[in-house]
Amino acid sequence: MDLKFILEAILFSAQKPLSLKELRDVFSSAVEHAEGNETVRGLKKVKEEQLTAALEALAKDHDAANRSYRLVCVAGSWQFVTQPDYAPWLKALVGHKARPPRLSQPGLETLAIIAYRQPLTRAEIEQVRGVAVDGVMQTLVERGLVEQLGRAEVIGRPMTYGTTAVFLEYFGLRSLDDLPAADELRRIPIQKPESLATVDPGLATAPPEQLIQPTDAPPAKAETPAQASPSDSASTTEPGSSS
Amino acid sequence: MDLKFILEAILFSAQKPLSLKELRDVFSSAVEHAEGNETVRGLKKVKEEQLTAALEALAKDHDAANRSYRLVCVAGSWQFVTQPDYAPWLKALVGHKARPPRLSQPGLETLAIIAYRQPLTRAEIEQVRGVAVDGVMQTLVERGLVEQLGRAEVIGRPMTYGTTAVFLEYFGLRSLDDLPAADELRRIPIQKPESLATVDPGLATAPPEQLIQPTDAPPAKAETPAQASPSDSASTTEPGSSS
Amino acid sequence: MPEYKVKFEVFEGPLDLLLYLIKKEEVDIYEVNLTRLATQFIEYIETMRLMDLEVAGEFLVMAATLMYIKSRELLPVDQQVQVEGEEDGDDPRWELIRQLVEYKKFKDAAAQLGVLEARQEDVFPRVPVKLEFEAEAPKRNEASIFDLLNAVSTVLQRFNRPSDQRDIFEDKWSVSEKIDHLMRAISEQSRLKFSDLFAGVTSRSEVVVTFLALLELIRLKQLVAVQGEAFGEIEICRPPPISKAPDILAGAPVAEPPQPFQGAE
Repeated sequence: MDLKFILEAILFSAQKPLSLKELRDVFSSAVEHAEGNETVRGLKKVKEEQLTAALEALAKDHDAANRSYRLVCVAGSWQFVTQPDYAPWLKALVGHKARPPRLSQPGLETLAIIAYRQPLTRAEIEQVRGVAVDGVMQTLVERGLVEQLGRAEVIGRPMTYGTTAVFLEYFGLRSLDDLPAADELRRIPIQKPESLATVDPGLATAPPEQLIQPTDAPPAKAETPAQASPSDSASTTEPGSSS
Repeated sequence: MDLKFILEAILFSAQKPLSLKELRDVFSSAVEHAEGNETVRGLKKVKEEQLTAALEALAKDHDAANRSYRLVCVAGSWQFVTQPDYAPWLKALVGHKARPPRLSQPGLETLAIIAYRQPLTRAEIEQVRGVAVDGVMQTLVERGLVEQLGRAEVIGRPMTYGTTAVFLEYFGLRSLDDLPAADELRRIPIQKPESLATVDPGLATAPPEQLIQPTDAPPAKAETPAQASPSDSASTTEPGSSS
Repeated sequence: MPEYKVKFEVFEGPLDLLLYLIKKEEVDIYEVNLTRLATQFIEYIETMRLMDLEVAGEFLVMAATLMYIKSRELLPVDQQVQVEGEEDGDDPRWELIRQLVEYKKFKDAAAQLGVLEARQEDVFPRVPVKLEFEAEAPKRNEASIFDLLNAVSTVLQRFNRPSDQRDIFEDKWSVSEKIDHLMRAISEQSRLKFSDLFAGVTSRSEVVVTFLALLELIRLKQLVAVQGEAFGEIEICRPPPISKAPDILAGAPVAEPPQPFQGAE
C-alpha cells in the first residue's frame, strides 16, 4: 500500500488540517488497531521527510487531476479544499456563515509591513506607512492575525510584532516564504537611480552630490537600521560623487 | 463548468450524505450567492435525472481513478467514503479509545490463578506461581481486574483476592461460570517440580506446572523456600517482559 | 474642488496622497518633480482647510517637509544651509523618495494580500462526515466463549486420568511461548482446527497454557475462532483485515451495500 494513498485517506477523513506531527501520531497509533498488519507496522515510525515527500507528490497528483478540489498545505497543516470556482454552491451548502469582515486598506497595508518585516516595532511600522497605526494594530491583534513577539533591544525596549498562524490560514499561505514577492519585500534594497542624480527636470538646481548616501551615514531613523543599510551601500557605488 | 465537478465539490464538502432532493436544493439556493453567474442560474432548476446521470458518471470516474476513496450511493444518498484498507489509520485518526496495554504474561497467569481459585491469598498465588507477585498484583488491582475480597481465616488473617466485573468485561465473560472449563481447571493437579533451577532462562514467569493444587497437596511453602527465593528475585528484574 | 474631498477621505496618509499625485502625473517615482509635487500637496491641504475638514497631523508634517525641500531647491548648492547634524548625504529628497518607493511596494503587497483574502473566502475545506467505527462486537460467525469452553473441556478429558495427578511434567510451557507457537502455526497454515491445537499436547497444564494463549490472542484480535455451524468443529484463523462481516469465513455471506466507515447520520 502506497504511503501516498494512506495519507490521502487520512487527510480525506480528517475533520481538520493535520500537521506532520499529527500525521506521524496517526501512523504510530495505527499499530494499536492492526497489530498484525505488516504495512501498519512498517509505517509506525515513518519519518517526517518521507511524509513531506509523499504529501508533495500527492498534492501534485491532485493538481494534475484537475478536479474540483486540491490538497494544500496551510500554515504547515495539510487539508483538502475545494477550488474557488465552486463557491456559489458551497456557500449554498454550508449556509450563510458569517465570515469576519474583510480587512480595511490600512489593515492590509499594516499587515503586509508586519508580515514581510517581522519582528518589528510599532514605530517601525508607522515610519513605513507615514501614519499612526494604533487602531489598526488593535484590530489586527484582536483578530489574531498579529501578536507580540518580544521586545526590541533599543531604548525603551518597545514591543515587537509578528504575524500568527491565523494570518497564514486567513490568506491560505503555507508559510511566510509563500508571501508574494517575499524575497524582494523582506528587505527592499531601494537603489538610487542615476536619473535622480543627473536628471531631475523639476529642480531648479541638480546637486547630485547631495543625493549620495555616505557609506558611514547612520541610518536615517533609529527605528529602521536594517532597511537603511542596503540602500546605503548601494549608493556608494554611484559615480556622481566626484562631480 | 461541468455539472459533474460541481456535484463533486458539493459532495466533497458536505458533512453528510446528500440525497437528490438535497442536492437540488443546493443548486436552487446557490443563485442567492451568485446572481449574475450564468452557470449558477442555468443549473437552478436542474432535474433529478440530470443529477443521477452526472453522479453515476462521477462515481465511475472515481472508481477508475482507483484512489483511497470513492463515491457511493447508500440508501439514496451520495457520499465519498474511504476504502476499507485504510481502516487502521482511520481508527487511529478518530482516536479510537486506545486499549489499555495488554496484560503481561505474569499478569495473565496471575489473573488466571486468581480467576480459577478465588478467593485466595497472595501467598497462595505466589505459591502456585513460584514467584513473588507484588508488582503484578498491584497492576491487576490498579486496572480493576482484581480486588480484595476479605481475609482468610488463617494465621495473620491475610487478605484474599478475587476477580471483578471489569475482569469479566475484559475477557468478554458473562459470569465466572463462563470461565472456560471452570470446573475442570479448578481441579487441575499441579505439582511443584523438584528443581526451580531448570526454569527456562529468559522467561519472566515460572512454568505453569508449578501450579499446586492446594486441595491435593498442602501448601508447599515449607517444602522449597530456599529454591523459591532466588527465582523470585530473578523474575522481578523483568516484570513486564512481554512486548 | 469637490473631487479632492472625496479622494482625501480615502487616503491612508500623506504618503498615500503623494503616491496618488505621482500617479496622476504619470511619472516614475524616481523622476517626479518634487517641487511641483510639493506645491500640489500643499494645495490639497489648503483645500481641505477651506472645506473645514480636519487635517491629520501627519499631513502637516509632510507639508512642512515638502516646503523645506522646495525651499532648498531654490538655492544654489553652495548657498544651501547645512543643517547641524545633517550629513552631506541626508538629502531630504532622497529620503522622501526612498520612503515613497518602500511604501508603494507595501501598498502593492497589501493589494496582493487583498486578492488572497478574497480568494480564501471562496475556498472551502473538506469537513467530512465524522467517522464512527462500530464497537467491535463479536461477529456472528465467531465462536463464543462457550464453544471454546466445551472444546477445551473435551481436550482435557484426555488427561482426566487420576494417575496424571502425581506426574511431574518435564515440559515447561509458558503462555508467552504458546502465543508464539500459535502465531507461528497460524502463519504457516492460516487455518487450524481447534482440536489440532492440542494434537501434540502432552499434559493437562499444557492444555491450559495453550488455551490461555488462545484466549489472549482472540482478545487481542490476532485470531478468531470460527464455528461454521452449531456444534461444528471450531477453526482458528486470522481475523479479516477489516471489521466487515467475515463473509468469506462461514455461514451465509452478507450482501451489504458497500458502506465502509461512514459515520452515522
